Amino acid sequence: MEFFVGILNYLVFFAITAGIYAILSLGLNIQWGYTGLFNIGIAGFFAVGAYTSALLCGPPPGPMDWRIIGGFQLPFVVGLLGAAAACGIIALLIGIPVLRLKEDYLAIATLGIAEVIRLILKNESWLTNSVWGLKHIPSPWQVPIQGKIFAFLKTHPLLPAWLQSFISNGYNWFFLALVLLTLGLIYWVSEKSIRSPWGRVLRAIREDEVVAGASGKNVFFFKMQSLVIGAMIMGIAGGFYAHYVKFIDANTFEPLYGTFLIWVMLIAGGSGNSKGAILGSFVIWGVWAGTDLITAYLALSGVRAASLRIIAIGIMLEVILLKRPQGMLGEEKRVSKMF
Amino acid sequence: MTEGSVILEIKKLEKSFGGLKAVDRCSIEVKEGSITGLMGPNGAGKTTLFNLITGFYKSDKGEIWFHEEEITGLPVHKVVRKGIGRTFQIPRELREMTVLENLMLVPDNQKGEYIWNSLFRSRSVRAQERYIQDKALDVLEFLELIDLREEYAKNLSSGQKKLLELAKSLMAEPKLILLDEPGAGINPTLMKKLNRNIEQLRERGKTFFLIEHDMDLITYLCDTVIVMDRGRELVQGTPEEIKKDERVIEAYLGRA
Amino acid sequence: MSLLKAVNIKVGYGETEILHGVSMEVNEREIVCVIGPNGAGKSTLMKAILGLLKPSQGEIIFDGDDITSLASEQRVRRGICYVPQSENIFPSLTVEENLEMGAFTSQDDYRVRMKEVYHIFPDLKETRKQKVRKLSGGQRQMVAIGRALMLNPKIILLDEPSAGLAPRLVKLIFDRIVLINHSGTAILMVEQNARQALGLSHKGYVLVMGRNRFEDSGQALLENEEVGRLYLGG
Amino acid sequence: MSLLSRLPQLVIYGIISGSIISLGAIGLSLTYGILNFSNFAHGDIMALGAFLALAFLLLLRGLGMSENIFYPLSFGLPMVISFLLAMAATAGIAIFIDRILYSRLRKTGPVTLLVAAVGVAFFLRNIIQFIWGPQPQYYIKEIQIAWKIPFLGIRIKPDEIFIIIVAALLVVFLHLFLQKTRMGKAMRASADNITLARVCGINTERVIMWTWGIGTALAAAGGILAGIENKFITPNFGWDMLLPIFAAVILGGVGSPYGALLGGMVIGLSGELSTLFISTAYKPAVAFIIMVVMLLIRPRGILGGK
Repeated sequence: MEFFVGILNYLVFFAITAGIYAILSLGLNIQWGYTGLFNIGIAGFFAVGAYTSALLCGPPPGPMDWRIIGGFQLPFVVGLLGAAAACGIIALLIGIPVLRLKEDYLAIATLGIAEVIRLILKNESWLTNSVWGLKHIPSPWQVPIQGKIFAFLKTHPLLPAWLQSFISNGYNWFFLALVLLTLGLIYWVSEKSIRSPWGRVLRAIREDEVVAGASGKNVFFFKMQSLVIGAMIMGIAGGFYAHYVKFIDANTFEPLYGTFLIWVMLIAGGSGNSKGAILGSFVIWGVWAGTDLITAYLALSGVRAASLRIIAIGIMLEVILLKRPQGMLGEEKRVSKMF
Repeated sequence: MTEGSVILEIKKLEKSFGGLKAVDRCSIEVKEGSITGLMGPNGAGKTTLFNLITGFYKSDKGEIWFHEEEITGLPVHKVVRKGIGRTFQIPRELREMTVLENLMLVPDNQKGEYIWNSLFRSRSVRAQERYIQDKALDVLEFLELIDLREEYAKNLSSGQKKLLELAKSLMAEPKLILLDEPGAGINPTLMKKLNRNIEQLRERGKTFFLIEHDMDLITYLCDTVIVMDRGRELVQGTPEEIKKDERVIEAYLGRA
Repeated sequence: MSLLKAVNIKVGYGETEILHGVSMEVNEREIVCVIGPNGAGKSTLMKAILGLLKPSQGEIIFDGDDITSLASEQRVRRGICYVPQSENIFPSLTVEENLEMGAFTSQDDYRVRMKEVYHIFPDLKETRKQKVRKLSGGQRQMVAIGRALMLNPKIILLDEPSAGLAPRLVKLIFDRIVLINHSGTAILMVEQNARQALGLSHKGYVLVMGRNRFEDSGQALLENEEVGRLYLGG
Repeated sequence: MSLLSRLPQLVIYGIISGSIISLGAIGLSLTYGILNFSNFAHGDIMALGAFLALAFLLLLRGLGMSENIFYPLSFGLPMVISFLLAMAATAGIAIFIDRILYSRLRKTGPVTLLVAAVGVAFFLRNIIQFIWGPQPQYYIKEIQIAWKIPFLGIRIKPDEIFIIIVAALLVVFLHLFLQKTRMGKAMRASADNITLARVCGINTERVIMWTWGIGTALAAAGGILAGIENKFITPNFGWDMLLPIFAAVILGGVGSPYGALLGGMVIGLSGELSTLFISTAYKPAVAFIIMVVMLLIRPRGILGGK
């Protein structure tokens, strides 16, 4: 029974991470799947979301900290909104110079902004605490939930050990619920919007900007909306991540975890399809976690093991592009469906 | 229909491409409610003129007036909103979208194009969508594309794509429709239907300005024909007059 | 003697058939001109002869051999060269380099041939070190034709060589075409500028809606009243 | 030290890093010109070159090749041979990747190629990391003493002079290749108009192979020179180069190799000169800001291009 609980606890941990990735994938799906915007700076938005929320909700700087700003101890929801807003503003600023140009330019501009963000995280210690990172980021309602309710239940003598162990992990269940609720909400937004005339314009732009323009649509404006909304969603994912892991620093948001995996998830699941984006996230995160077992079996060092896993995932991406470019689910044939 | 009032006026328009004057001090008027044909030999500047009117190209000099309002230099989407629709000579379909979606994209001022409305005011958006879909289905029915409504546009044959292009121009409900060789690649039966449709739309107050080479089609449809040569208007008149005009034959055959 | 022969060619793009069975013939050392209203399929005929489009029916005979199934490069090597109507030069290369590209598949020393081309187009010799991007429309057209001449072809296909040129330059280009012909190359050209083109052609074809309509000597076609009317679909 | 007195020294550093960036940017520009495709793996190709050189160097040392250095340079014959072998091997690998991957995706459309290139970038970086691990690797560990040049007040190491000369030589070779050889001219012709190139009987698939080969060999050279300059190489080096080389290409005008050279120099110089005013840590950001400004005012770049 305890073994079973252990697995269950692992699954919760797995689902939380995969759920956060699924939110990121949905953000990318709006940009790439719906509109054809090539964003390879996802890590930057992910990081900005995490830091913004952490600074808004986290504790004030301690005596050992370099930073002199932040720690407003605001509610979690405010943190998420702030994360979304910060990412939206950055997306807007990148969009202005490059959204009128060919898609490659957006790609390189997003890459550039991600790099600049990484430099700021590393160097601006007054804001980001530099390499020491931000610590003690509070998980939402952890104190009341874990501290009172579970503390009472888990030591209750009538409960068997496995149940106590199960309950001691109870807060994660609550966090998972929060993640899934948000994921569901964002799923609802992206599904509803892609089936609406708004989404139709985005897809038209993806297919042929000239035609969309000739139909009287303001292509630049729609691309901007897509870029900004996608970025805001990525920011929200960043917020969740920060509040889940409680500690973030500049190295948390490497291009690999922040950008590459998400691309693979979306392509594998089926870009242009929200269900595909979510499915892809869970499957690829599963593959990622699964390869961990293999590299552990091979007894490789941490970095080597990670490299081997990325090599495998990279080959997988190329094979998908060659053999099944539409991904597992692919786009639905007729997307516009309001009724 | 106000006989004689000018809907589109082009004044001394100029456009060069690397030293080559594609449109050269071109002045043209299109009367409201007319079906005006635009002819001319290859390289006369017809398609360039269309691209200038619709904002795809920016003119070097000159003015374009639509409904007594200057539209020179407006971006494409604003020109469309003023009420000028166009078709492309070579069809440009939205490949990975269905035929129906291709059409439903076109109407302007859709409430659901604002994301806020499509998320939170779905009732009114839905009503409008239903209206637009009915309209699109009508157009498809008319052009005999109805069976293909759920097909990807990329899977259509080239003749069907040409029809789709026409269907899209019908969806836009513009006041002035520019058709770039509507007749090319369409079978005669459909062509007749198309003619009838254009006539009907004209009776409802639409104006047509079309590039066409098929003289039969022009004779049948157009009340006025403008012949362009070397970037400007050469002759204007009824189809009968044009056919007899020596200058036109000269332009087509080249000077001796 | 017959050099190039197209027999009952049917060809089109995708499902749209443009030529519904066109036949034509060019003899050695002849200038043949194909005219007709827009959309008659003149350029399509050129592309079919060069092999850029595959005919669904009919055959193309060159120098006694059936070349219908050969690839374009093989046709080029046998001596059919083609000057497209637009985008027929390499703008960022110099005149000389453009000509060299024309001789890319040739094993011989291209400089010998280049001299002959400069002999036909002396203006090109003066601008040989200039980038073609900087040349005028007429000069560009000369570069394009010169490039095609570099392989010393038996026949050269010209798609509207006078399109977009000022009248003075049109005359110049046509003069040069005659000169090329005098040096022994057969010419098949599609022209909008029918009067001038027919005036120098040995033979002309009038194509209408993808079918042969008239075939006669250039002069006879010029004098044919009906040809003019045909252009206007009358 | 006053700002002004540091200037000559920074210009030297700028030229060195400009040389390295240019070699990467030229290759990127060449492949873009013909394939119309931004190769996001190009930075990692540079790193691949640098590590292949290391592999060859270790191999030659292992075979017992003597390390007699070319005084005053800090390295000897094994390094030079490794340099050339690594350029060739990088080109070979790039052509191989094109055959098995890119060439099959070309008809699918340009955006799929972009995604594929991002995949290749991560793939290459992690192959390197898997073999060598994340720690810095060294070609030569000895520290070289810089020469002081009187009057100008600058210091320059003999290796750095070597870097500038080699980069300049490679650029001259490339120039001669593009201008004088048949294949070079065919490459330029294909970049202009690939359909017309086919009509001329040019085998454009061969041209594409040559373009990959030359572009990536130059990238490899850039990577190795960077390794000589920095004294060490890391698997992440390619990623760090990506932004400067793209900025250089955009600055010079996409598709123009000469523009890329110019752009590379500008990016290199401005990166170094920026340290007069802002923290060294933000050097990479300078390239990005120059690029964004360029996109705002003149998206076609200094030398036009496509």
